[in-house]
Amino acid sequence: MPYEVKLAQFEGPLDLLLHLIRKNEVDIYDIPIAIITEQYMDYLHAMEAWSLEIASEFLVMAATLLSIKSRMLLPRTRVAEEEGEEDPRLPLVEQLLEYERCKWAASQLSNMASARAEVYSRSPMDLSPYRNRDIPALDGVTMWDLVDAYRKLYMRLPAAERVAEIRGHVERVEDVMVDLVDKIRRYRRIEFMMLFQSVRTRQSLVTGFLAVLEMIKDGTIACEQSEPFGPLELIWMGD
Amino acid sequence: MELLSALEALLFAVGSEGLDTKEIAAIFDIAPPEAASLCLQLAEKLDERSAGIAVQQVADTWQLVTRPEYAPYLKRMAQSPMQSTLSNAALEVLAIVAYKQPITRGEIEDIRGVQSDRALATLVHRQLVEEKGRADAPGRPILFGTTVDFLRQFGLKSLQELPPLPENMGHDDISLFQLPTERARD
Amino acid sequence: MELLSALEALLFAVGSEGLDTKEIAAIFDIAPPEAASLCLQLAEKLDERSAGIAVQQVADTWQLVTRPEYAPYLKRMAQSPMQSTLSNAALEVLAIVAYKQPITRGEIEDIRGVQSDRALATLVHRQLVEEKGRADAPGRPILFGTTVDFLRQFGLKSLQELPPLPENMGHDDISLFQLPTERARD
Repeated sequence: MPYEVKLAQFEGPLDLLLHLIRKNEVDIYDIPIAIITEQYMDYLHAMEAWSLEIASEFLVMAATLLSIKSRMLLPRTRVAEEEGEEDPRLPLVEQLLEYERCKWAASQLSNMASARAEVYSRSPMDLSPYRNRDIPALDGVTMWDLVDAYRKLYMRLPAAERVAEIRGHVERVEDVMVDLVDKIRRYRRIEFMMLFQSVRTRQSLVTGFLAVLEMIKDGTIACEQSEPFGPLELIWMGD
Repeated sequence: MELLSALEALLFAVGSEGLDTKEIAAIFDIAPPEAASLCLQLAEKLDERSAGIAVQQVADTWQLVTRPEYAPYLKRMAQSPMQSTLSNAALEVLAIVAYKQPITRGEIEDIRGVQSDRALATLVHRQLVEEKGRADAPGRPILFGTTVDFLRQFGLKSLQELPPLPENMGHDDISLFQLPTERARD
Repeated sequence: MELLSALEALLFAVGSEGLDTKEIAAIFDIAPPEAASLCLQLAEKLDERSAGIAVQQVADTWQLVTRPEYAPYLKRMAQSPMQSTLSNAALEVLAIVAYKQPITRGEIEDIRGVQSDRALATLVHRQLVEEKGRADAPGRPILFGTTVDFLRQFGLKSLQELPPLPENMGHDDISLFQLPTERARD
């Protein structure tokens, strides 16, 4: 297994991409998109094989990479070239550079924190012996300010510590596939867009799309398009 | 000499609790008589340079203290007009102490997620919070509780009069996901 | 100079609470710039005699701390000011907030490419990051910025002390596409 245990260590798709770019020693301004996409997909498959949950952001990036790859394959017309059409990789490169700066800054902060941890202070001395007996009464601070302070403290607690864990937005392709199998078998034949009518986020749409691709690949369903740019129809192939 | 400076750092950080000769010897991995002589050397060094602080020996314990001649400045500082309100940090710590007493500083910091020694010191200075013995835990940390002054300032007859904490602390927004039984728990 | 020693005594007494320039000026009855210069003198004096302690400035507050080189001895007995380390995710979010504040959660997530609500919640809880109003955008999302505690915990005098972000992250070697003038800039 070439991926070892590092799989889960990536902070996100950008982190994984930067890792691949570094590992392949390629130019970040001229990413060999086919190679990097292939390796990226390998990682996702490896994660699946290791039953690691793949956050939807990784899938969105997969879709982005595939789209860039397909656009790079399109023959560039002379007109487009003359008009200085943007390299489809450019937005991704800019995002990667920005994220790389963020990682650099994070490591700087980490160093500063460790330096700070080497420095100790001391608790303030009890100065009451130096003080006159009279301590001014609290002004305008009531019992309810105390309760309110407690409430605000509670609000500040990370949600994870407040309630049972809620994993938002983590959708696995397999789980979506199970849903889709149910639906498509019921309808036998259904338009792609109808299937995803209720989907609200781009991530879920991408996950759903990947699930459909997976099902076409294993022959559970077939896909038909009667005319160019016409609606895609998914057809149940099982019994 | 490096050990002298290290000793100064140690005595500074332990604060008013001080360190006894044996503890110092253990930290530096030297014999106790050597540790004691190190403390005396530091005392001398601080005297020589007429520092603001001095080494004080009480029984077998060593600690750093401010030099008596600077007491007038400390007095001035202690008496500089105290604000009649509490900072948010102090209020938060006071709320925790009031509802969870007796409680150690470490436990307060666990709840708040941040260092709380300064806020706690303010509350002790204001005599709203005081030491209530020591916890039966490693290091025997100090337990804090509220004072009689606290009750007076907040117009309470007793701690029983503290308003009960609201059942669900203002996170209605996420309560959809809570089961009724879970809600009842807090 | 007597004031220097008095200042040392004062800073020793307040410990982690620290004193700001104005407070010191008031206690000594001098002008704030003089107070600040006094603090710097004390810092120098402690450096010269390689004391175990040093003067540290955070925002406008002065305090005494131990010198980092004695950390190994202190680790044996004291609690470090940085209680627990932050996760990589939290550090990344903190870095973005520190450099790009004020910033919304959405903008943070755009840069990182992943959901960041948890990491952000941790930072808010640890009072390294706080709300700084709302953006003038649809939905009026919350703007986040760093706190004074952030400066304190990371030993910074001000945000200006953050190391400047590198323009291009070591990709010089492949700058075929960069014009010479562009290269000269960094």
